[in-house]
Amino acid sequence: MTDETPSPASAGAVATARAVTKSYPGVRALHGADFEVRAGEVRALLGRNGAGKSTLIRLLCGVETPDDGTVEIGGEPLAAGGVRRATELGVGTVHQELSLVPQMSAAENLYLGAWPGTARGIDHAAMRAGAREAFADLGVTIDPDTPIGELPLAQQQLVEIARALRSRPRLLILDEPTSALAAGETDIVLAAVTRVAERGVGVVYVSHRLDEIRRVSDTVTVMRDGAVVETAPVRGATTAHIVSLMLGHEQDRAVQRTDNAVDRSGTPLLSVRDLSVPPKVESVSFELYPGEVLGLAGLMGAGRTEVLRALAGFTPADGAVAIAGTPVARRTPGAMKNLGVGITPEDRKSEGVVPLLGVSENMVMSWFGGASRAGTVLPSRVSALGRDLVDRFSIKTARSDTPIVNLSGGNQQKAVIGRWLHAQSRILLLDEPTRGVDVEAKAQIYRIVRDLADGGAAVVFVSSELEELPLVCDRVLSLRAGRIDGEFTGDDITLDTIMAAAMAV
Amino acid sequence: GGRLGENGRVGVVYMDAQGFYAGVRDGMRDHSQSSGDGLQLLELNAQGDASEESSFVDVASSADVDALVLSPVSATASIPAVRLAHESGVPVVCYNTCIEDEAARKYVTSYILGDPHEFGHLLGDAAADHFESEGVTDPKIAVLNCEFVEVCVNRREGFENALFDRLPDAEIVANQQGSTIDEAVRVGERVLTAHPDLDAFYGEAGGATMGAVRTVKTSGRTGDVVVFGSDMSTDAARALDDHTILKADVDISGLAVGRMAGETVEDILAGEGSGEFITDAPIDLYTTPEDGARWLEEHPDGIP
Amino acid sequence: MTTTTHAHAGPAPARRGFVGRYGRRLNEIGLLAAIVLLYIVLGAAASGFLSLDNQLGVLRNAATIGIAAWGVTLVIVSGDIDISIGPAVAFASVLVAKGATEWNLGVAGAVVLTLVLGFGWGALAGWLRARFNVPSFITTLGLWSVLGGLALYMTDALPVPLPQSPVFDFLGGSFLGIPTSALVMLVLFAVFAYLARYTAYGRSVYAIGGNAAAARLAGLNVTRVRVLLFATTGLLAAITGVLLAARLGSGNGGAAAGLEFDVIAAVVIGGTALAGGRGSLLGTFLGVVFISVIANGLVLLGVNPFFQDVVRGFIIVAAVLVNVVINRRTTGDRIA
Amino acid sequence: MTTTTHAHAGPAPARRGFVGRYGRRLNEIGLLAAIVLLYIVLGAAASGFLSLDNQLGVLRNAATIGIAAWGVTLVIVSGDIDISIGPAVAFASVLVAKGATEWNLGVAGAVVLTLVLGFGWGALAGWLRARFNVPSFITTLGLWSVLGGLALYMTDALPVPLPQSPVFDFLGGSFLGIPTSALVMLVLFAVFAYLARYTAYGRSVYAIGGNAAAARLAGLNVTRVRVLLFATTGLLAAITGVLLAARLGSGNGGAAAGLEFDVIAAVVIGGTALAGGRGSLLGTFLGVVFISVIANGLVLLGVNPFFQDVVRGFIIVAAVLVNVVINRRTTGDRIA
Ligand SMILES: Nc1ncnc2c1ncn2[C@@H]1O[C@H](COP(=O)(O)OP(=O)(O)OP(=O)(O)O)[C@@H](O)[C@H]1O
Ligand SMILES: Nc1ncnc2c1ncn2[C@@H]1O[C@H](COP(=O)(O)OP(=O)(O)OP(=O)(O)O)[C@@H](O)[C@H]1O
Ligand SMILES: [Mg+2]
Ligand SMILES: [Mg+2]
Repeated sequence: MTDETPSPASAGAVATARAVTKSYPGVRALHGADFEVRAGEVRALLGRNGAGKSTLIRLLCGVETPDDGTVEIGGEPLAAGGVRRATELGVGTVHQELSLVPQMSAAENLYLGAWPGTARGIDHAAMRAGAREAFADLGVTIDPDTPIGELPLAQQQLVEIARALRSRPRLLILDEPTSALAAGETDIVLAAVTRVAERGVGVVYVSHRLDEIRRVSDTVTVMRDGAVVETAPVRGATTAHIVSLMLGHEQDRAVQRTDNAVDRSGTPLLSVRDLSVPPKVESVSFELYPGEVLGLAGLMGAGRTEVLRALAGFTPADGAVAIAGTPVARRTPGAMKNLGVGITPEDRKSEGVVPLLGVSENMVMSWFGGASRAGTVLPSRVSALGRDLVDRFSIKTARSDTPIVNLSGGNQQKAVIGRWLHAQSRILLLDEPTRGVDVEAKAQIYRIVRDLADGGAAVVFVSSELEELPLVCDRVLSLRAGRIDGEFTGDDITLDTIMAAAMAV
Repeated sequence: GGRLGENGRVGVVYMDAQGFYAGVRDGMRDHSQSSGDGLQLLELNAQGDASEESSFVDVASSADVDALVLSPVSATASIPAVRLAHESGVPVVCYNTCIEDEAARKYVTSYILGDPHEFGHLLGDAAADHFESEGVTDPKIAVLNCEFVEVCVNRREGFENALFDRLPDAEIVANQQGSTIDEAVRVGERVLTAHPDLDAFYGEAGGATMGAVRTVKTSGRTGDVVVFGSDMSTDAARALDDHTILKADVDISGLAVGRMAGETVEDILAGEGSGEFITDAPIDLYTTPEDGARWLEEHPDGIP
Repeated sequence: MTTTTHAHAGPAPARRGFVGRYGRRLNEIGLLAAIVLLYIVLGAAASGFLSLDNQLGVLRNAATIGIAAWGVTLVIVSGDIDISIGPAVAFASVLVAKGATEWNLGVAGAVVLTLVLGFGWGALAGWLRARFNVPSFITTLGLWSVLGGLALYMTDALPVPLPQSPVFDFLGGSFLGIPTSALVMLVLFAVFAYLARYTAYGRSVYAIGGNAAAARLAGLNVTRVRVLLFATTGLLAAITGVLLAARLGSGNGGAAAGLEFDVIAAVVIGGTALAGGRGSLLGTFLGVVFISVIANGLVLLGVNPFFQDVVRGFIIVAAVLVNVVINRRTTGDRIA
Repeated sequence: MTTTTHAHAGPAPARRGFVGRYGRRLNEIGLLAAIVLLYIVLGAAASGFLSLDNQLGVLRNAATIGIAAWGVTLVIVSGDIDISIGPAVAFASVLVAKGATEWNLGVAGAVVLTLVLGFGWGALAGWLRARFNVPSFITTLGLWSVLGGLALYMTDALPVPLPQSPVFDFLGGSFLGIPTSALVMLVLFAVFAYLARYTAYGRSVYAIGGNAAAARLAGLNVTRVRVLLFATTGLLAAITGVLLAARLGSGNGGAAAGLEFDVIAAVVIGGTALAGGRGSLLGTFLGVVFISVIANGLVLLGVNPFFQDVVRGFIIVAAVLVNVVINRRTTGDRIA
């Protein structure tokens, strides 16, 4: 099975990038970066948002060619050969953005661009059989005929990983493969990575989750501002050291769990009774008080997103919802917004930002009224309000009217949350607000969430990264298969308890 | 029973979207009602497209129409369609336009012709009358044409023949496409700008005529520029009645042609092959306000 | 932290140098330059081009394209399209003429009826788009076919004369020497330019065109905006139809054929992206002028009318090509 | 680990029950049912509808729409659109006629020239789309204007007679009683159905329409596929033009007006999504039959020709509405 790949004994460099430079209009994404991966090694690639990790990866797998410098795969120069040449040379890649064709079947996505053919045309049966085998190999059960778009995100990601492995690469590149995954699927991925590396494949592994990196990788390369800062063995490096390498300075203060007493004696700001969205959510009930941050834990597909969307009025649902004691009968998005409910989506790119609009406009769009006088939206007020929010959330942007696409993921996320501050929402439903953002931005988002709660808002915080729940939440509900099956408060909120509840069979 | 078309049917092709064809249809209906034959009309408006026409003739022939009454889109491009109908045993009656003479003699049973050359000629004469009475010997005339169909070219040739015969110094200073009223207005305005000394417009079709009248009126050139037009409509009749701009209008009555077509079909179905291949459709020239008023009286619903 | 901020914010200001400041206007500046050039060339080459009469004529023809183009700009900015304009204008001209004559509604009644119906059929198309996700190309193609067919069916392709009325004389005539339709176009331009830039509705349109899902999650009523967008183009088409009828003195079922292509061409030449989210009314205004001037010039130069279509085709593609290239230079590549 | 996986894979198979298995075919099944119903109703209501002659006529008219529709299906699946079909067909018919007569190329030479040029202008439009990201609506609108103008300009709108030739007689006639154009349509259908499903090219088209960025990352040559797609529709339009010329005995610059709308309507009625990524040739085939049968039925029922447009408009919108609703039911909400 592994006979085409070099054995660890002959381990040389499977991939080398020498002094590579890459610029985009107005941005130097990489300058003079050197990088090397050996066979059988799992190399973690770390760096804050925009450090140039994905750019380096795009050079290694042939999607882009460097402006300067060289890339070699297994000793062969990649030159301008593109993705095809890189694949021939044995590179398998999972890109940061899902790159699947939603309407096509899982099997066909697996063979995208390399369809097995006979003289009489593509052999669909062989494709199906091959897919079944590849999925089994990875340890997942996925029906090869299901259109990818109908699969849960986690399974889509696993199909991508299976695809990268299908051609038996000698270099496997994974760019944030677990950012959309919860603990269970993450384990599958990490196990697969370890297995592949044992076969002698070199692995490049990008992630913002330091704990994962410790579990899977041998050495870590830290990038900053388009350059490689340091490569070090993982075992020897402390987290604080790695973080300071990434940031270029010490982190201001480690995030710590803050205990604050929530006053649960008054009327709850939000009260939910038997909320049901068949078949995804069944009888979810909870109460939320001003100043409280409620975590929703659960595996992929547990129904957390669905709960939030139902609360914000985007999915019709059964059950009773009361806001500040007043029952809400007709829950439409408009009505819920007017009652002070704001929601941020789990997929920032497709549902969060309007890419071409400026940062301020992306924030005031939740409530144009706030920036208007006599029905006229005043551009001056829009930018004043925008600048105010930019300052309060320390959003890094040159100007408040810069198109929001030009911001890093974490800063985009802050702007999306800021939108609801502008709309003066009291109840914030945050779906995976830290997905794909770097450590520093994560810490800032935690702080923003806490500040909002301290200001009297109530927050529902959904995260698949269970370890962050103890850091921000006053209370955590664990959701499994659409039902609440556990509640933790105060010191009970630990990674272990939540994990156990979420994964219990 | 009651399936549509069981009592026989006639296929009718209108060449494009002009009011004339509404007259033809009403004429045929009139005839059908008065003779009580209960024929179903299968209709097509070819919008000047020979391929549409050909598909329709296919359909009509295979649906066994008793006769096909058509104003072919083209003298040449329509030949195969007409031949097909003929070969399927469907008698073909041309009106308004027809296919090339040789082919027509072979495949067409009867042709109700309002000769386009004659049509233009009559108007050219009327124009010459007008200018002679005004004492203008070298009028400058702009044509708003519909020359993407062949008859319109013939109309202009007729017009020019008559005009140049009598006023050799007359000049056609512009000849631009403007067959629909809005197009004609747009083009007409520019022509007026480019030729400030223009004496008259010649509109080759109904839209062109009314567009020219409208142009002259809105640009304040009434009394200065006159219009000679083709095809009658309520609007044209009123303009003629007013007589400040529109001085003459030549027309073939759609109603009359429709009735003639109905009679021809009846004759053919009765097996009375009418002796003559060509039946002349009456061409009417309207030149006085009284003519206009009379037309309005005779056509209260505006169908020409 | 300041250092980091600096390092990151660094590239952005660089990007906003000359190109940054004028980048988003570059297309409009280019178009303006092209129009000036056209005036110089045509002024020299075509006698009568610069005459006041001819210029007023250009303006009047611009109105036929322009009025509908303001609405279509917003529709295209929102990521949709409306290809029903031509038949809608023709149908409206028929409606107003029939209303004022056969249906005895009086002049005012007929005009109101036409505008209300125009709003209504637009709203219907918008509702099918917004509520059921029927692509707007299809809903407006349906409208195109239905309205065009009805306009000819109801009139037998005969013009329906308007009654004598000072209202129609005014609408079809001039005011202070300027064609009324051109004035209507200019007033509506001001209204729409304001709407697009200074109202919640206008900003919502841009947000929806940029990312409809995000706009919905941000609490915008996407359905209502979409219905309104198409209702507006219906209304504008109806206004154009009334003005056209007044100018022609009759309602014509076959009028304004192909107008939808001129309108869309003007909008995209003006820099509005068919993909949505980007565009300006000023750009469309320049696009309308550009198209009208070229059409006028080609006629004055005596170019064969069929060949005018050839020229127009090349110009549309060339103008959009230039736009696309300019936009790629000046905005981040992150959006394909 | 297996348990987790298992728990997750759970919902998927459940969803793939009856609806899952036939869901993607539901639209085609519905269309087939609609066609059967049409046959029953028209057979009973319109005498002569079921006659062999009439059915062959339906088939011949279907060919005019169908041949181009196969190519346009793939274009739309790839997420683009081609609105140039009508003028392209007319221009091709002029080319072949001029080639065989005025330009003395002989019959074979003229046909080859026409097909090569058709491929060429399609490729040009595709290249502008693929290389410069000019929206295909614009490139093909340009083509629409240029080819339509040229076809009329070169002929002065007069038909160009074809020379007598057994080749044209064959192309315009029948073979074994079946119209040659219908045979060509059926053969090309088989070719395209195979292409779409069993070749890397066909699958690339679906991949590009579903997610062009992913297709590019997977190493597909997106540019080449796009150029080929439009080149193919150019070629198919040229074939349709040659067949049309053979049938009419002449090349006509004004022929096939509005054909592009019929073609697009057939494709979307057949269930191909304008947003790309989804569609089938079988669906388009049924869509072509549906449209052709309705057109035939409306004529046989003696419906006023203008009113036929009204009916057609309603039917297009209704058919697409049904598709959209069915698709929303059967596929995950995750795809918009
Ligand atoms: N296609 C592009 N066009 C313009 N700029 C780009 C493009 N891709 C990346 N950049 C810029 O290059 C820089 C490096 O981006 P890159 O995606 O490599 O970062 P990253 O380290 O992967 O960040 P993240 O952790 O957010 O994924 C950023 O400033 C980014 O804005
Ligand atoms: N828009 C959607 N369309 C179809 N299926 C969906 C959609 N959203 C979620 N699902 C599926 O419904 C189930 C419940 O998902 P939901 O998103 O509510 O769970 P979650 O706990 O938030 O998980 P996730 O982390 O994936 O968001 C999952 O199987 C998920 O894949
Ligand atoms: Mg990245
Ligand atoms: Mg979720």
